[in-house]
Amino acid sequence: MASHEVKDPLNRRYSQRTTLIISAVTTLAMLLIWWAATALGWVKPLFLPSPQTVVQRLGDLIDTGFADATLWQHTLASLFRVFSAFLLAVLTAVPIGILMGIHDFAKGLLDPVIEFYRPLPPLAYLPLIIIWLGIGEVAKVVLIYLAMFAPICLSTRAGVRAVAREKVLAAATLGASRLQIIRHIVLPGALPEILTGMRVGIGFGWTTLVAAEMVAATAGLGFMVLNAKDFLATDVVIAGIFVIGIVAYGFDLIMRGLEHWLVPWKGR
Amino acid sequence: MASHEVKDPLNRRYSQRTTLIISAVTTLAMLLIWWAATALGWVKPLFLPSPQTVVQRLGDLIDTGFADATLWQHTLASLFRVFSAFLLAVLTAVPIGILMGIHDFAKGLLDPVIEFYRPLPPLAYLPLIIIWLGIGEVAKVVLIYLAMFAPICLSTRAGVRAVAREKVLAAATLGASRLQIIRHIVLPGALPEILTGMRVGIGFGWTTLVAAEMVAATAGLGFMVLNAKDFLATDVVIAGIFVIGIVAYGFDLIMRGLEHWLVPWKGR
Amino acid sequence: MSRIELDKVSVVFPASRHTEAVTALDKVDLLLEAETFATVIGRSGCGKTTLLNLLAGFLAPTAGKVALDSQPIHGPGVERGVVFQKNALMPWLNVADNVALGLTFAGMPKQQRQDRVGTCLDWVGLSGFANHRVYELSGGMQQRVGIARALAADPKILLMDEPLGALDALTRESLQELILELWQKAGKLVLFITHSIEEALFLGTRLIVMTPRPGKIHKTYDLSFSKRFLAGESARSLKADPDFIALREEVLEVIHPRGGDHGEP
Amino acid sequence: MSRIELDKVSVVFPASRHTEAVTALDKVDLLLEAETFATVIGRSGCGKTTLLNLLAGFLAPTAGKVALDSQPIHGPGVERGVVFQKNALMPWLNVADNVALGLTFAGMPKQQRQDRVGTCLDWVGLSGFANHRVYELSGGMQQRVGIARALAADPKILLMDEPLGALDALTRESLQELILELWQKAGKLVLFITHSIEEALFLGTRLIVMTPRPGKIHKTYDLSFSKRFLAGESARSLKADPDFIALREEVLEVIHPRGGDHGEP
Amino acid sequence: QTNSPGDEPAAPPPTKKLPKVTIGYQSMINPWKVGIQSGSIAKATGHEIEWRKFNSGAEVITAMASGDVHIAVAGSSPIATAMSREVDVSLFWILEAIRDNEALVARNGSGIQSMADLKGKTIGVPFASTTHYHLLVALEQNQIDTKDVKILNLQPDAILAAWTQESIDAAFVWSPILNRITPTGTVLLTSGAIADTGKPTFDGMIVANAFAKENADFMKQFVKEVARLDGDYRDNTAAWNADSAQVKAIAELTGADPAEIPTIMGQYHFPDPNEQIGEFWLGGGAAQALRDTAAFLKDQKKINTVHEDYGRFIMTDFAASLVDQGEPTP
Ligand SMILES: Nc1ncnc2c1ncn2[C@@H]1O[C@H](COP(=O)(O)OP(=O)(O)OP(=O)(O)O)[C@@H](O)[C@H]1O
Ligand SMILES: Nc1ncnc2c1ncn2[C@@H]1O[C@H](COP(=O)(O)OP(=O)(O)OP(=O)(O)O)[C@@H](O)[C@H]1O
Ligand SMILES: NCCS(=O)(=O)O
Ligand SMILES: [Mg+2]
Ligand SMILES: [Mg+2]
Repeated sequence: MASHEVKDPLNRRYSQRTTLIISAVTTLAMLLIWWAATALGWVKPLFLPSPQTVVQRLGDLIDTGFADATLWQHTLASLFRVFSAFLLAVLTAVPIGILMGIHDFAKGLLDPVIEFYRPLPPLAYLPLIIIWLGIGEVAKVVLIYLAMFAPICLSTRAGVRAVAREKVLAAATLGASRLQIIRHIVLPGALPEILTGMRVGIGFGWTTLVAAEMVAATAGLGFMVLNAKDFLATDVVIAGIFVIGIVAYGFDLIMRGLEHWLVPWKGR
Repeated sequence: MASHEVKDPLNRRYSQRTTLIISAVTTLAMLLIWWAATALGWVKPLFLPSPQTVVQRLGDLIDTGFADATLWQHTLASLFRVFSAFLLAVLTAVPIGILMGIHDFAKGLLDPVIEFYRPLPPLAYLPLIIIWLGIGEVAKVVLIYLAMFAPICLSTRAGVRAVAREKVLAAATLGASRLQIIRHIVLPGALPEILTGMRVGIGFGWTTLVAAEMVAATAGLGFMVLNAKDFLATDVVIAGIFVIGIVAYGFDLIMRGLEHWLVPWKGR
Repeated sequence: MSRIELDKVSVVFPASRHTEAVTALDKVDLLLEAETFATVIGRSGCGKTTLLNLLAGFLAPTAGKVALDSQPIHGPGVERGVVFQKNALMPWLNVADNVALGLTFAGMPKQQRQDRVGTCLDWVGLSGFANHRVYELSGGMQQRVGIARALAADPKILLMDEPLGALDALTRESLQELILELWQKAGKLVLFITHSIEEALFLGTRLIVMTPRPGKIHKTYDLSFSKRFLAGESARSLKADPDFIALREEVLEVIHPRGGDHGEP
Repeated sequence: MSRIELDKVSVVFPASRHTEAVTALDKVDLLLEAETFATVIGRSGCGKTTLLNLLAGFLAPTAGKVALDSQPIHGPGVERGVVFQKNALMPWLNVADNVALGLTFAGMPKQQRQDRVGTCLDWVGLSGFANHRVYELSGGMQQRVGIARALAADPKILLMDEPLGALDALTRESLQELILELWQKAGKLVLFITHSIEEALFLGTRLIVMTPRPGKIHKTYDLSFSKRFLAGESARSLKADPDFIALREEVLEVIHPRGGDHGEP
Repeated sequence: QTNSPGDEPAAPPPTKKLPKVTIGYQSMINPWKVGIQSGSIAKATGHEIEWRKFNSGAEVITAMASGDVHIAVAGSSPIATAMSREVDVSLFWILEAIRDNEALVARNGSGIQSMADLKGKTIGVPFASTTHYHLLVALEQNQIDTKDVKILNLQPDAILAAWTQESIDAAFVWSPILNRITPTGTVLLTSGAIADTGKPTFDGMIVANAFAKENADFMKQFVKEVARLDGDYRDNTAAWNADSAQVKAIAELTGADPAEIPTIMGQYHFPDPNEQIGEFWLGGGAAQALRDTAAFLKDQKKINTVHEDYGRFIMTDFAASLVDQGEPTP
């Protein structure tokens, strides 16, 4: 049936199914190598515990937990921090981004601040945040919030600027007021980039999670991993990394789904 | 002269000069507020040292240093780590990205690995890297390298995939061999995205610097800030943040210049 | 009402790093009254869109005055509807909502809005496509949505930039007829840019022939073919009329003088 | 040599989530010999580009056989030059390097390459633009670079997809003449897709009229206008020839039947 | 050095140049710091030494596990953790018995008067360290559930910062940070008191087994110099006053105030070679203490396994070599 398919002198497309199969095989192969390496004693469990141990530890984490909290509690604590920060970031960064996109005045005002702090490693300003805000939840949420704010804000700004001038002019000739233009043209027009910003933002936030939980946390996936590390519990570290990876992947899926659903016209 | 300028019902464009002036004024205003806040004693120096103190500390850092190394040595140590990692990342991620773009087989093979580790916080896998690679330079460079690899590789892959099919077909009708297509069409065609990936990558790497220097470093800007924090030397922390920010800004400028120079056709 | 006046209007795009300054319009005088159907023709780059942008209020003149009913034009206005050369539809709205946009802005109640949108989609032959996404339509269909959107808002003045360019011959003819009818019924002032000499002659009561470098109005003609068509003559016979053919040759000669310069398209 | 044969060729694009399956070509038979100048005309979407893609080897048929000199076509080949509908120039190369691309791939020495590129740029009227970046050129100029690139490689078979679409009348005519001359001199096999009936009649020795849904070759005509032109008759007189006008009407009727369906463009 | 293929694989000649030896230390105040700062250890062993400072035992054992550090100082709790996790190290020297120099202090104004008041309070402690272990022991002994207090993982320097900012109510830490916070707090419990309940802790030196085997000579020279410095302090305690070169060297390295160093050092007991190999320490007591610690940590789910015998992780040879040579005993 695929005989109509276009020939490519680079041969660079297999079917999506083939690629998926290759990926699945690769994943299995890696698990197998991991298993073999531990089962045959090539590496000590201290360096790389066996897959079975990690799975078993995952079970323990769910049942009895580690560092005075179950896996579920650690995950919830982290999710709570990231989502509070995300909510705050969306609520502030999107309006500010729109303002910066519309008004060069707002852009001039806020650009220096955002452009300066954006490339800073969160770990570098973490000491300041702790000195200013203490070691409680506020400091943690603020650190994650700051990591999210810049990408969401700058994406929103770029999205607003990218709304085609003709669209705005068209709306004006159709009698739209300034507010109507923002509501009916600028906001939906910038939505694809706002969502991209949110996706990048939540990724950044998640990446910052461990830094946030490095200081004075009593629960959280990052805290769990760091704590496990202190006791050389490599199995818990790896189990934690898996959970962190899976949650990150979940975020990405949700955000992609949201994009697909909210901006089906993206790229058209 | 600007009378020909297009009217915009949103009024969203000032001249670039105006925006720059507003930005300059904002920056000055912030410095002034900072100065006032400290001079009038609104905040304790522990929380926010005065601008003068920070500038003076910067001078000290250059002359006598902090934590057994001058500012220059700290900066060099960090730059060395980031650039070694960058070089390694470019040398590996670009070819792999091209391969993944051309061959769905390579894509299927490597996608699971890269997609899994990409969203992980470097701090989460730092314990593993330390236990595997030790506390020397290698571990530090590898951590930064890993942070850079994914964006460069994925950008390259996307760039290769985005090279218009017609361009490849056109080259084929002009008698290009597979290698000629890669060399003359795919590589230059993907260059804009490769450079974008490199820009993002170097940003990621810099962000990861502090994490890399967290364990057993004896020099480096991240080490300096963390060390200063331990002694509540807020002035050194802030001075360090400024230096980190300025270097990051420098990277961005260089990469933008490179883009401008190497791919003037970008977006055409 | 709806009287547009251009008084020694020039538009100069300043030089940029890569380009020299372009005099897109050079001291253009023009007077357009209600019930005029002005068609504009000229080579690519002669300033047709620039002229339209001035009237739409998207552009301010470098020199001279642009006035609507003796008031200077300061920006876009709801009384001047525009059909864009490159369609400016909103991809997040379906066809019906795109067409309804002006009515939504005006706060028209839903029922009334739907009726009006239905009529306009009928006009442009897209009745069955009300709920389609605009990006699912072909280029020609999108162009028709843009026309319907402008018509739905029922502006006094209609500015159209190559509105029928992407349409096949048949659809094109039926839309030409539609626009003529609407123009006649409502006494609108229409400015219609086209690349087709036949279309310009057939539709216009006033043909404006422009020449480039610098953009100028070379000549205007008063025409009556469209009136004859509306009075019942067939399009075929009109286009075979010796006057029509002679005029076509004349305009062609102005736009593409034989042995003239090989200037870039 | 250079004999192209299509034997009951069908191309079906399978249904996707949003679209139904499209039969772009339905059991098409076609035989083209060297020294044929085939022009292809038909409504948008009738399968013209699909036909060209088959010959170029960009597409494999769903059913039937496509053969070049009795060998099945398996992919693109240097003997079949293509001028793309949407130009496929390399923005990172200047005009001369774009034109030289095929010569570079073949490993032609620099001096020789430059000479050949100079000639080709001359042909398309772009001598002064050798060092320009392609994105600095207008659409029409880019199209001409694409033509020069294909010509420079001097393929036996030349497949052109609306190559003169974006050109103004004058430039268009001179390029029509150029292509005719090259075709005559080198005895090439040319397949030329166009939307202009006049152009199709004027250039072709073989006119292929296609109709859509499913894409089919409706009729082919053997023509001699181009030969008469090359023999010295003027283009104007040829286009005024009653045969020419009668054929034009006939083809027009086939493509856009009066009272026929209102199908989307 | 060239080896023809036919050569017997010979043991490396003693003259072979060692790679740089990496030794990790912590901020505790003890006499051998003088040997780091003055270079006398490098001189005595005849090797270039790279000194690495670690914040606490958790960092030390990770670094040891990675193989990048040959010798390091850690408390009994992180040592027990490392051994239980099969890190290939051995304890070869008891640096100091921990008594009053590690203590749980409540910050003035935190409202904590007694152990029972800790409920609902925030306590800073470096995780996996001896003080973490003792904090858990003390909570258990006082029947306080770990979930009823907020235990924060803070490195000693961070404890001082958090203390200054009043973001923690109590801390369990060692000197010199301990001495910085006691003036504004109340000592609730010292490690000495917990040790007396049968849960002693100590700071010791561990070495990577492979390294120790291949460099026995270096090890002997190394312990000899450490023992010499300890002995010098024991014999001439009065001379190690705030103005002495030794105390200045320690201050330089640890960031402690020279004035307080003599007092702090006075709180420690530094065992001599005979004590080292005796029943109480390397000869048996240390293994028992490590096992007890490991068992407790396993109860607390910090580690998974407890070995039957921790004696196999203890190397007495180097300490013993000093005794054989007739090192003077007090
Ligand atoms: N924003 C701009 N900046 C600089 N030059 C411009 C700008 N817009 C138009 N021009 C130039 O002004 C001239 C007139 O342009 P205009 O768009 O009015 O031409 P046109 O007659 O509409 O052409 P077409 O038939 O191709 O649409 C052209 O030479 C064009 O290059
Ligand atoms: N890759 C594709 N996937 C699905 N359908 C396609 C694809 N390419 C072409 N088609 C469909 O096949 C039919 C023929 O397309 P083709 O491009 O050959 O038309 P054409 O005659 O060249 O039209 P035009 O004159 O507009 O270039 C059209 O209905 C088109 O929608
Ligand atoms: N005695 C404190 C040092 S350690 O237990 O952290 O190694
Ligand atoms: Mg125009
Ligand atoms: Mg086509």
